[in-house]
Amino acid sequence: MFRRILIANRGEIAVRVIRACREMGITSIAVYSSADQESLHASLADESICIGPPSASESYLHMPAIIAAAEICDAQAIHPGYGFLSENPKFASVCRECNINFIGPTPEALALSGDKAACRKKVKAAGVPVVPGSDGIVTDPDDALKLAKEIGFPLLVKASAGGGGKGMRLAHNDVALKNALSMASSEAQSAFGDGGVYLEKFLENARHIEFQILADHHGHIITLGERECSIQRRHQKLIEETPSVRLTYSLRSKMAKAALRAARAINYTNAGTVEFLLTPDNQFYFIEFNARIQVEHPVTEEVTGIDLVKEQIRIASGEALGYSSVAPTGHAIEARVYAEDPEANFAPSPGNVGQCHLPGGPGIRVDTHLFAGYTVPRYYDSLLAKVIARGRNREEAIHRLAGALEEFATEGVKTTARVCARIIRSDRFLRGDLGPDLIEQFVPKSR
Amino acid sequence: MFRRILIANRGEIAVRVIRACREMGITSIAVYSSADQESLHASLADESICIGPPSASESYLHMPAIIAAAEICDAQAIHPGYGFLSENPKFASVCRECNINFIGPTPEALALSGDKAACRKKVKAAGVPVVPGSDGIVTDPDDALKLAKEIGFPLLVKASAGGGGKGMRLAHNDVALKNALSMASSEAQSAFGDGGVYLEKFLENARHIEFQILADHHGHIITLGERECSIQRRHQKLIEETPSVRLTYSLRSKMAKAALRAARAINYTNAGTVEFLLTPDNQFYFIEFNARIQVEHPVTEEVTGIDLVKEQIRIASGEALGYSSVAPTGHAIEARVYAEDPEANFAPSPGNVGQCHLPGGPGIRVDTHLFAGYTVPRYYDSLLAKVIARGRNREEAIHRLAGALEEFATEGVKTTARVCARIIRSDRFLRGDLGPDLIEQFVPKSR
Amino acid sequence: MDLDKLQELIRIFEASDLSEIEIEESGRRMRLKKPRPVMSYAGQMIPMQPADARGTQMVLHESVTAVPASAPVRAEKEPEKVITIDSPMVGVLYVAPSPGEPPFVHPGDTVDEGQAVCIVEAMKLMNEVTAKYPCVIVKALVENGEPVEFGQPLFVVRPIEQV
Amino acid sequence: MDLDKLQELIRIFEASDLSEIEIEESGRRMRLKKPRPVMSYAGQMIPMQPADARGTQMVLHESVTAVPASAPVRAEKEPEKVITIDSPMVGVLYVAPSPGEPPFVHPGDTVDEGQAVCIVEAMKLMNEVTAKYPCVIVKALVENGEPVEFGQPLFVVRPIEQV
Repeated sequence: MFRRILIANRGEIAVRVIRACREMGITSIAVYSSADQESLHASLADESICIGPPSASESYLHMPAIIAAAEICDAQAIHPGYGFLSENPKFASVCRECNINFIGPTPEALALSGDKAACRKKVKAAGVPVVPGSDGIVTDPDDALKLAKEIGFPLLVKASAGGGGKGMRLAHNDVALKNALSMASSEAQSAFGDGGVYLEKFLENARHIEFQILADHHGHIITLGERECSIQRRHQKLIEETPSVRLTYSLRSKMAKAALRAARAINYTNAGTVEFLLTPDNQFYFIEFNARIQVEHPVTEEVTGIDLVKEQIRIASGEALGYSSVAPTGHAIEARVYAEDPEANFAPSPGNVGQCHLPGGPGIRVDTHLFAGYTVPRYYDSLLAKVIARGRNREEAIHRLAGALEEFATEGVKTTARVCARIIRSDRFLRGDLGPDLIEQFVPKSR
Repeated sequence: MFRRILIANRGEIAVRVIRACREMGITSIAVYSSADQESLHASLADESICIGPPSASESYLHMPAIIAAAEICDAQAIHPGYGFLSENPKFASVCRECNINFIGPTPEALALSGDKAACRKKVKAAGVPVVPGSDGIVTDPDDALKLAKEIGFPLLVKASAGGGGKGMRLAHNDVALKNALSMASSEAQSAFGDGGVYLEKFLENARHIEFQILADHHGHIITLGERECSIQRRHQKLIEETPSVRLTYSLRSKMAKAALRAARAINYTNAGTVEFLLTPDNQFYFIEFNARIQVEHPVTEEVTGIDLVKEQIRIASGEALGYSSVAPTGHAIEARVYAEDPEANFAPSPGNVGQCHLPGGPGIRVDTHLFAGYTVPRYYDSLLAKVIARGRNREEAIHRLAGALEEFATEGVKTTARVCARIIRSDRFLRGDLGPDLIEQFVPKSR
Repeated sequence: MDLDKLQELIRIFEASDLSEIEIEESGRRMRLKKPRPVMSYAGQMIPMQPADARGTQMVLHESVTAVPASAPVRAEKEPEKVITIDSPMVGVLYVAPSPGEPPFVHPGDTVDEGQAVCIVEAMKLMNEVTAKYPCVIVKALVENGEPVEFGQPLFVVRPIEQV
Repeated sequence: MDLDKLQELIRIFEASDLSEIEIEESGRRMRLKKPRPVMSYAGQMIPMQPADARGTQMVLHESVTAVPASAPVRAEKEPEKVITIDSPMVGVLYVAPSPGEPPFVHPGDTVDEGQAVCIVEAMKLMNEVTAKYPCVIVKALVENGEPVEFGQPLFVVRPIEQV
C-alpha cells in the first residue's frame, strides 16, 4: 500500500480524498494555488505545497507543477479527483513515465473513453446499444444530412472530445444541422483543442441513468448499482439518487450487464461510470463513459457501505476486489449546493462566506470544503457542498434531505440549497417523475 | 399524529428532536432561557419562546414555565429530551392533567424506574439477576454491616433517587461503610431531596453494557441490541459503541431476554434503556433503567437504520411498532465532545467559540448545537457535540472516528475531542479491552 | 466634538476591517460598532447578536455616569429612553384581578412601589406583576388575555423622582 | 505616553495569554487587541484570517484623527522592507547552469534586468529564473538542490536606482 499520496485537486473532493488517506494511515499531500492558500484542503492535509498562481491552467491543470510537487514530496501516487487532469491520458502517461502511480484507469483506457466517437464504436461493437447516430467523426455536412434522413430529426451534434454540454448543439432540420455542425465544431476546437464532432439522435424525455463500476488489475469487475441523475441544469447534474424508481429488477440487471460489457470493451480498471439514456418505452442507450470518481459517488457509498475512494486507492496499489457482488440497502439522494444564484440563471456567486450553518443529524452526510469565513474564489467550479441523505426508503431520504437543505445557511454567497429543497419536496419528485423539464418549474430562467 | 410538539430541552438533543419533527412535518416549538437566546435550537425551531432566566431551576426545570409555554403555543405534546424534566414523574403527570402528551413512559413507570431501590426489587422478582445488595433502602447502619458480612466488601453505597455518580460512595471495610452511609445519604438529600440509599456489591473490572428498548401502547416490545459504554470519566460516559466486542451471540440473546423481562416488569412504554454490568466471568447484573432517550442513542440508529426519536413520537401518538425485530449491520462508535479541559480533570471550559470546524464525509455523523461564534453558557451541561462513525466493521469505524475527532477544531474552548481520538487509537481500544481503567492512561488526573 | 469630525470617524471606521472602535479623551467617550451580520435558516432570520445592536451604532457619553452604558444613541436624533415593566414569567396576561372586574391600572395612573399592575397566569396560577418603583403608567403594550414571554415589556412607565 | 513605555507594554502583552488589553491614563485611553487566534486541525495551524492581519496590532488614539484606526505598530523596530526574487514555479533549485559549473550569482554581485540568477527544475525541464530589474544580490535564501514552492523567496536583493 502507498505511504504517501498527492491529491491533484481542490475543494470538497480534495477534502474527501484526504479523509480517505487519513483513514488508511496514508500521508496526504495537498497542492494548492495561491488563491487557495486559506482553503480547507490545504489545511487538512498532512502536507501541502503551493504549485502556482490562481489560474487553473498555471496550477491545477499545469502538469509540470503537479509532477514537480509529487517528486519533491516523494509521493508514490497521485489522486486526480474529478475534473482538472483526472481524465487526461497525457497526464496519466506522464505519471507512468515518472514512476508515479496514477490512481485511475490506464492512459489507454482514458484515451479511448475520452474520444467519445471512438468509444461509441467500441461499445457498440461489444453489443451494447448506443444512441442512433454517426459511426465516428462527421466532417462532411452532406454525410450529416444523409445520416439525418436515415435516423431523423431532432439530432444532437456533440464534440468528440467534449463534456459538460460544451460543443453540443441541437438541430431540428437540415439548415439548423449545417449551422450546428460548424458552430459545435469551432466551439469544440476552442474548448478542447479538437474540432471533431459526431451525431446522435436526440431522445425526448429520456432519463439519465448511470452505473458505478469497480475493476481491479486481476480481472475482477463489478457494478455497485445505478444512480439516476435526471435533474440537471445547463447539462450539469443537480440532484442524484439511488436506486432509480424508474428501474424494474429485470431492467436493472439488463443495464448492469450492458455496463459491465461496455467497461470490459475498453479494458477499464479502477472506478468508473457508464452513462445511459433510458427512453419512456424502456429502451436504454449507452452515451458515454466517465473515467473518474464522480461527484455523485456518495449516494452509492451510502447504500452499499463501500468507500469508493478507498477502493480506488486499494485497486491502484494492486489489491484485488475482496467481493464479487454487493447488496445495497435503503435509499440515498444527493443535492449539490453550488455558489450560484438560481434567480439569475445559476450565475456564479463567489465572495466571502461570513457565518454559515451546515446540516447534520441522522442519515445526513455533508461533503464540503466550506467553513465560516471562507472566501469562494472566482477562478474555479462553484460547487460548495454536497448534502447526502440516507433513509430506509425513498420517502425518508426525501424528507431528511429537504430538511437538511432548508437548514443549510450561508451568508454572503447565494446557493442552490433552497431550490433543491423545493424540487425535492415537489409532488413530481415525490412521484419519481424526474423528467428533464422538472427543474424548469422551479427556475423558469434556467434554460 | 401530532401537529405541534414543544421541546422542553436545549443543546444538541433539542436540535435532534427539531430535525425529527421537521422530517415528520410536525411544527417544532423550542423553549429557551435568556442565556440561550442565540442558541441553535431556538433558531432552528419553527417557533420559539423565552421561558425564563439562565438558571435551569427557573427555566428548563421550571414546570409552570414549560406548561404555560405549551399551552400558549397550543402544543399537543412535549418531548423532554434527556436530563432536565425527562425522568420526572411529577412533570409527566402534570402533562397528563393538562392534556398534553408526554413523549416518554407513563408517570407510574417513571416513578418506579426513578426509585432505584424499588426498581431493583421489581426486576429481581421478575427473575433478572441484579447486583448483590440490599433489598431496598438501608437506614440502620447495623443492617448495613450485617449485609456487608453476607455479600462482602468492597461495597457501593448508592442514592436511590440518584444518578450521574452523585450520592455514590465506595467502602472497603466497616468503618468506611458507616461513613459512606451518612455521607452518601446527606449528599443525596441535598442533590435529589431524598436521602434514601441502598447497598450494592462493587464489581471489579465489570463492563458497562446496556440494551435499547422500544415498547408501544399495544403490547409490542422489542430490543434494538446493546451498546457498550465502558469508557467513562467521573461516572459519565465518554465513548460508546455497538455491537459490543465483549458479547457472544448466546450471551447477547440471554441479556436481551433479561432486558425485555426487566422492561415488562415495570410496564415500560416508549424508548428506554436497561443497564447491566458484565463481569469478567460473563455474569451480568441489572443495575438500573434509563427511562428516556439516551445521549448515545445514535450508535443504535446507525447500525439499525431506525430513527429512535421519530419512533418515540410515533409511539407517543399511539402508533404501533411496525416490526418485531431488527437486523443491525456494521459497527458504530460515538465519542462525546464536551467543552471541558482534559488536562484539568475535565473541568468545564465555557466561553466563546470563535472559528470552528466540524468533521464530515463518509460514515461520519455529527449531532451538535455548535456554530462559529457560539458562546458556551456556564449554566448547563458541557456537552458540545457527539461525533458518530459508522463502518462496515469495528476497525473501519475506529479509523473514521479517530480521523473525524482529529479534524474537530474549536477556538476559544477546550474540548475532549483529542483525548477521545487518542483513546480510540490505542492498542487496548483496538483490542476491545475496554476496562474502566483504560481512560486513566490518557488522563491520569481524571480520578 | 463637532459632527464633521464624527462623520469622518464613521467613514474611516466603516472603511476599516475593525468590528469596534473605542475612543476616550478628557472624560468624553465614544464607541462605534459594526453589526454582526444575520444569517437565514430555512428562510427565517436569526440575529447573530441582540437585535438592539444592529446597524452601525454609536454610544456617546458626555460624562461616564450620565447615561447607563447600554443606552443606544443612533447617528440620527436621539429617541428618549423608554422604561418598561417586563413580564417576570411566561404565561397569559390579565389586566384585571378577575373577569368583569376593572383593570388594575389605566394609562395615566400613578402606581406605588409594589402595587399590582397586572396578572400573568402560568399553569392555572395567577401571578401578580408589581411595580418595582413609583411610576406613572404611560402605555399598556399587551392586550388582556394575550400570551407573554419571559422578559417581554408589558407597560411603558415614567418613574417618579423621590424628593 | 512615550514609545519605549509602549514597546514594553506590547512585549508584556504579547508574552501573556490575553487577547486584549485596555489602559486608561489621565483621560487618555488605548486598547491593544490581538488578531483572531489560529485554530489547529490534527495538530497543524490554520490562520483564520488573512495573513496580512497577523501579529500584534494596536489602536492608539491621541485624537480622533491621529492614527488610522487599523494602523499596525509592531513591537520590534519597523524592519526595512525586504525585496526578494521569488520562485515562478514549484520545483528544485539549482544555483549553477550544470553540476561543477560556477553558480550564476554570489552575494554582492550586481545583476542586470533579465539576467539569470538560478534554475528551477520541474519535470526534467530547466527553467531559468531571471532578475526583473537591475539589482544587487544581498543574500541567497535557498541552498543548491533544495525544493521550492511557487512564490517562495529565493534571493534578497537591493534594486539599483536608475539615473
